[in-house]
Amino acid sequence: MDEELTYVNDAGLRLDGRKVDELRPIKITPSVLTRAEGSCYLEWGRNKILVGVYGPREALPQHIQDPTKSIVNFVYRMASFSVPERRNPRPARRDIEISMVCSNALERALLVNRFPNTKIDIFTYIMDSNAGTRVAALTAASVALADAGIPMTDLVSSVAIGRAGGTLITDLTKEEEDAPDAVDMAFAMLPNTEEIVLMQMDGEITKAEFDELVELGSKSCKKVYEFQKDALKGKFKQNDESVN
Amino acid sequence: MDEELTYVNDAGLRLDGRKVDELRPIKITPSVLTRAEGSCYLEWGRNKILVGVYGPREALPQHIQDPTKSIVNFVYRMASFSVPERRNPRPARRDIEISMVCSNALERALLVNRFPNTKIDIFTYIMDSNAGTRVAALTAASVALADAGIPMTDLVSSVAIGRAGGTLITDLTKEEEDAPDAVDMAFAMLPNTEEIVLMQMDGEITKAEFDELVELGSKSCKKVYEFQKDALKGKFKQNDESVN
Amino acid sequence: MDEELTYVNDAGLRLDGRKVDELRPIKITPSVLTRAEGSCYLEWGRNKILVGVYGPREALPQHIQDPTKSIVNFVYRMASFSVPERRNPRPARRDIEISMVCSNALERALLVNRFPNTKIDIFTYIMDSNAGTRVAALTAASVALADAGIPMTDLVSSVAIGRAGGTLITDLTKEEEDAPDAVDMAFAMLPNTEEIVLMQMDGEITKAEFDELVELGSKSCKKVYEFQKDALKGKFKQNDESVN
Amino acid sequence: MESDSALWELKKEKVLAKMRENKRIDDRDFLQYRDIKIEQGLFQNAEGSCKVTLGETVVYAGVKMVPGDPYPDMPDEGTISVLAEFMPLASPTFEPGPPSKESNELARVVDRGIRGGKCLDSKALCIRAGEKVWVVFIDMYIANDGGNLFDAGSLASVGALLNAKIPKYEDDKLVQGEYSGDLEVKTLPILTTCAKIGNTIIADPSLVEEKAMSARFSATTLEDGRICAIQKGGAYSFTKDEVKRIMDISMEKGKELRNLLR
Amino acid sequence: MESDSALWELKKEKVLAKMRENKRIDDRDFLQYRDIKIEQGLFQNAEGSCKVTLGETVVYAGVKMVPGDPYPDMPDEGTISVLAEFMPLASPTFEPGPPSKESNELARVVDRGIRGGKCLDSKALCIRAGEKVWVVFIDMYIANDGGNLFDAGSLASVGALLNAKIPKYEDDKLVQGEYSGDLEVKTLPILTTCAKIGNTIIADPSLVEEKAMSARFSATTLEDGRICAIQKGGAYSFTKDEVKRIMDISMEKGKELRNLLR
Amino acid sequence: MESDSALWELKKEKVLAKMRENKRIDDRDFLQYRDIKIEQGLFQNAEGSCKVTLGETVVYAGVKMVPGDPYPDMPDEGTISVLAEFMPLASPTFEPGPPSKESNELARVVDRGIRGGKCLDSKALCIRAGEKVWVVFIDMYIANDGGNLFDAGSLASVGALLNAKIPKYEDDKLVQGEYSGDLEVKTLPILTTCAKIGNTIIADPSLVEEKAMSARFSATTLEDGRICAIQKGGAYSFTKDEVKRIMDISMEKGKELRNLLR
Repeated sequence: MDEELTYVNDAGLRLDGRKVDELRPIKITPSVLTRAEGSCYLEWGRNKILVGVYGPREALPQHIQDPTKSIVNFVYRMASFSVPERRNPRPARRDIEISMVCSNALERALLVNRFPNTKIDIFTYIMDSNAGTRVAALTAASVALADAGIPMTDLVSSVAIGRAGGTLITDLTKEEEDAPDAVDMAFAMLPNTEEIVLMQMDGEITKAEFDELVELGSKSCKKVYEFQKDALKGKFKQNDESVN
Repeated sequence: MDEELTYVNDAGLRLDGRKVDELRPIKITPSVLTRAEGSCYLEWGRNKILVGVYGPREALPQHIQDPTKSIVNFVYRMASFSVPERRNPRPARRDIEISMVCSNALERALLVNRFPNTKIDIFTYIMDSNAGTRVAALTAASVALADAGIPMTDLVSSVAIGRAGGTLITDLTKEEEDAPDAVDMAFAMLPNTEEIVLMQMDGEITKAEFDELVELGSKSCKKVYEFQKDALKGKFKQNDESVN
Repeated sequence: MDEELTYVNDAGLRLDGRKVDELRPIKITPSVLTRAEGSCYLEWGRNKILVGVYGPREALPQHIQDPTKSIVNFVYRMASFSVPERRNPRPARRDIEISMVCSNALERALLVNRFPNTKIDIFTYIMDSNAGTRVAALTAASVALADAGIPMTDLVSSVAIGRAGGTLITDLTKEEEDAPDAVDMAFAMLPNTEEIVLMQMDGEITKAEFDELVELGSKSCKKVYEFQKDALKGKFKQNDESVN
Repeated sequence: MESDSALWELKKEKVLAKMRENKRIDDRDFLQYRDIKIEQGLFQNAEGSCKVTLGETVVYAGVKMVPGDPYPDMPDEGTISVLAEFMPLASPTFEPGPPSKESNELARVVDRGIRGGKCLDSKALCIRAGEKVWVVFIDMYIANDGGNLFDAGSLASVGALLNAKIPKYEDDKLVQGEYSGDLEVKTLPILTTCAKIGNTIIADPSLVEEKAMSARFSATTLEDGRICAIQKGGAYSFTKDEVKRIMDISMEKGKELRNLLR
Repeated sequence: MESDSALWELKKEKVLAKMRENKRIDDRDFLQYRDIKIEQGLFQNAEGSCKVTLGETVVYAGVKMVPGDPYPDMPDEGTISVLAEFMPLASPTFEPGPPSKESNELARVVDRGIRGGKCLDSKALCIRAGEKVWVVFIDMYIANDGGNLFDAGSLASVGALLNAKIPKYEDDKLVQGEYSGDLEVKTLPILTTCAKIGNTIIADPSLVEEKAMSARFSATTLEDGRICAIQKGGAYSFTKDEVKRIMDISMEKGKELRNLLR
Repeated sequence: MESDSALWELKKEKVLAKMRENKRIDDRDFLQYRDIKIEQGLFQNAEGSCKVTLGETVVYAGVKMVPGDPYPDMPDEGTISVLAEFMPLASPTFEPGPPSKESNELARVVDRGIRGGKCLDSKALCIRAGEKVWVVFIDMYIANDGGNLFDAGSLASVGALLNAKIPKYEDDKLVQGEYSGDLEVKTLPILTTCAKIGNTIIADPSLVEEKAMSARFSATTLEDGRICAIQKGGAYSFTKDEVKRIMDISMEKGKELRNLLR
């Protein structure tokens, strides 16, 4: 398409002025809904995501219950108007896959063995999108889970990393994802133990690039983690204030 | 289409050189899968069919259970690439009907009353097709049931019979099924008692032809039965050898 | 379309010769089916409707049961050939809405609290249609419920009222529904207490017209009620005769 | 159904007991059909319609004709579609929802009889070769299940075709409510069903006889004595002699029923 | 839900008890709406968007405009489609999956108000007569169920239309991200809902009031005082006087809410 | 499954016990694959077909090529579709019905490898720019689940592509049974999967090892040593060092498996 675009200029800046390892602006607001047990509204670049959490609650119908643990049910959906071409509201195959890998990513952080026969529902809706929706949804999800007071060993922080115009970069925009040599890797980590809980990749890279991306992902997740902590501190601070 | 084709020549031979009552080559291999309790791979002319059997096992959900007998659940499916035009993998109305009549055909041979509240699952997949798939699947199914050691009073042997170019013939090919005057009858029998357990027909025939077809079907089923027995003998022979 | 049509002429007569508050011919025959517990065939103008009723019977699956009352399950369906353009037999969104509001309309008349954990099924099929099918189906439904001997405080009588060519009229035909200024209001009442149990409207009206329509609806429902009573009397009379 | 099953078991026993005395539960002859009533032209929006009452069984069939695309390999031939809706009012055991396998079987057997018997001339259903052909939709609605839905449904379907008109189609548009003529029906395929109860073959099984039967055999026959569709059903078997005899019955009964349509 | 039902039963009792003292559970006046907040233009990929907060209730609506085929009988008119998704995060009782009948009703009532009130000029949505027209998709996403989803959803839908732009369409193609102008909104249909609790009529029922109500009545009204859609819901009844009175309330409340949109 | 779960629990324990002795349950080396058998060209109706036997695992893949419409934004490029059917005969726990999420994942991971690795030249699949392109359907049928369906399914898919011919397309029609040439395969993307059991990384997990593993990591690699798709699965985590090491394993094992295809 735009093969002549310069994705990173001589000053090391990207099309939107960011440095190669710089995140887009992130704004996280927990506790935005009253019915859900935990919730979060996250703006990440032009992505806007709403998350609501319920559980642990009885897993129904009964035959899906696991007597050894709580089922983590992360659901990823896109609003029909969240993409340039209207999207059929029924879940696409992509949505089902994302829901599955993100459920897996969260399970590591949740103390699922404490709650046999239950499930923890995490409903995430992409209301507006511009690249990196799954990592944004996953990032918002752990905030909503914390908001719900569901016990976790750590948050899950997530970010997309990849390549555009030959350079490895963090947090790609849609424009960068459309680069002719684009590589897009969804990455999630428990920030305190550096355990990788999500990794998916499209595009072609060398082993050296892979190794570098893993480090970039890890570094970027820690930045995301700061936003999550701040959001939750803000919340708990507010709570403290409201107690006084 | 090909109204000028001579379906049976002066020497009494058909387009593929067979005699009117001759079967296409049949090759039956039981025990081809390790997970299924019984299985069979059958090649019949250009038809290739894979069958796996489970049961009697608990029929679920519970409300489908029959306290008087085991439910025979024959499932007929076609692989998407088993026909000239790609087939949608979802079951077609034709598949549902074939599954129903073949379930009925097998029930007569199975001692269903011995296993109340259970079901016997027979999954048959057409991997490649050239006319007569349902009778081939039914023929393979009883071998797989025997392979699973599920008690039966008899095997079920099955064959297609019909008419092309004015002559009654056995085991039609696709080319013969496309004859302008084609008649296609699916026929299945318990070979030892000559009990007819499946009969379906398309096309127009006279009563005299019908009577003749019934005899041709019966005779041909007995030939099919020999292939089934040989396949199972081969299997049990092998087993004997492996015991020594 | 036909903007020049005179919907009500100088003599106060409509396109089909009816007066503004006159109903089309109505013919109600209860007890037309033997398997259903109650049934009714209704012809109303060119609408032809078949209704069958079952219940109160156990509501299944169990989780839908309401321990405080019987679930009223009115189902509205249109035969594929009941409209000018063939209709897909699957229920449309319109059918689902009509089923819901008509279930509500009947619940008021049924002594639902007497039959906890059960449901009352009322299946209505439009076999031929010409405007006003939902009110015809609802009218037929209470006759079928009475035929089934299900206890009710009152029948539900129903009628469409509206506007065509500037005049408020009762029981619109398809032609009148297509008037450029058409208003169509579905209306149902318990005729003895004048309680309104169904009201839906499309089109634009003034408050004065609304008030007038409510009165017209109420008046017309009472006429419909007479047809219902006569039909049921005919039935019970017949029963008396057959006793002798 | 659960709560009724004991009742049906009793009724079934009665059928079998009577059968042992060589009698049917309703005292019909073994090969006698129940009373049949055929009503055509009931519905204005259907191109053709027919209601068949066969004993307690009631089936409606309606025909709609819709301009559609031809199949690439048959550019000048119209197509037909046959469906059956088991209305949940027809039996306490019928459930709303997608077609059951029983409904699928009924529709497909009726379809094969009409198609195999060349009831309609598919080339006459061509509007413009390679572009537009008539799709003939035949939809059965089962209103009361009193047994032998096959024969009642098939009869209603052919009855609706006999009653059908072809809509006017002008300037690539359907003219609603106007017709260009009658749909031509070339043959009258008649489906007749026999049931095997014990070792006895009976025609036109009623619902309770269906509960007692071990297998059924259906055949569609034509005016000229030919057979154009066959379907064996049920979990039990027939002997060769039985199926040959049933085929004779089918032709005889086919004639009887065909006369009711004319 | 099961485990909550006793709790809701208690809450419902409180509503009724307060009502007997002529008071609402949240001390609102009988005809008073909860606080309303309207935010428009939230999402860049939507042609128009709006979030409505009505007390605890939160609804998002988004508009997408897609070039599509006209209906054969209306070759020069655009079409609209209205859907509602009850996001399972909005209530512990909402379940993922195909639209519920409640969601279907909400969408259809909002649809009728917009259509019946001629909110959009369907002829202005024609791109090329007989070939291409705009399909206006209005999709509601219920984010928090605090009761009276009808009024919140309708308001959000009209709010999103008011905020919508028409995409640029050139050489038979949509130019992503560019717009040819604003979508013209001709009228502002406002849906207002009253509930009947005991014999009292209240406006804007909250969730707990919906549990306590016996019936509801919704009407969509226009600037000029006309009524363009009506829907009675719930299992109980209204008297003739009640519906006439509610219609007066609807017009008054319609004005109030309409002012918030401008 | 229920009744089996105790049995699986036992087997799983055995895997773990052996692992503590630094051994695999079947005595393979940690990075050793089970025996692999590749059979191509099995089915006449498929444009290409391949059966892969990997230990007990058996997967069939078939290719069908269908003329279809191009995407508006890629008018001169063919498209591919990858699906996986978990045949219910392959495992007592597979159920008939719509694709499970496991089947969806398998298909999507194989799809990304083939697409990301530019295995096919999408422009070579153009029949007539903007009008007709080839749609390449790759359908996997899982016949026996012995573990590691990813690697077996991916290998079978590429094997079927290598074996595929392009149907003859003349005068806007497919000529059934005739071919215009072989489908050109540009690269051989090979998917390899490692599992983590305890802290040990093993290649090609068998079914029982899958029950015992805490997480898996799959990568698709190409001839030139590049990685073209990655998927981490399972509920547990990997360290940074582990994923880097697994990537080395993937390349090595990729070479091994690729040699079997040639």
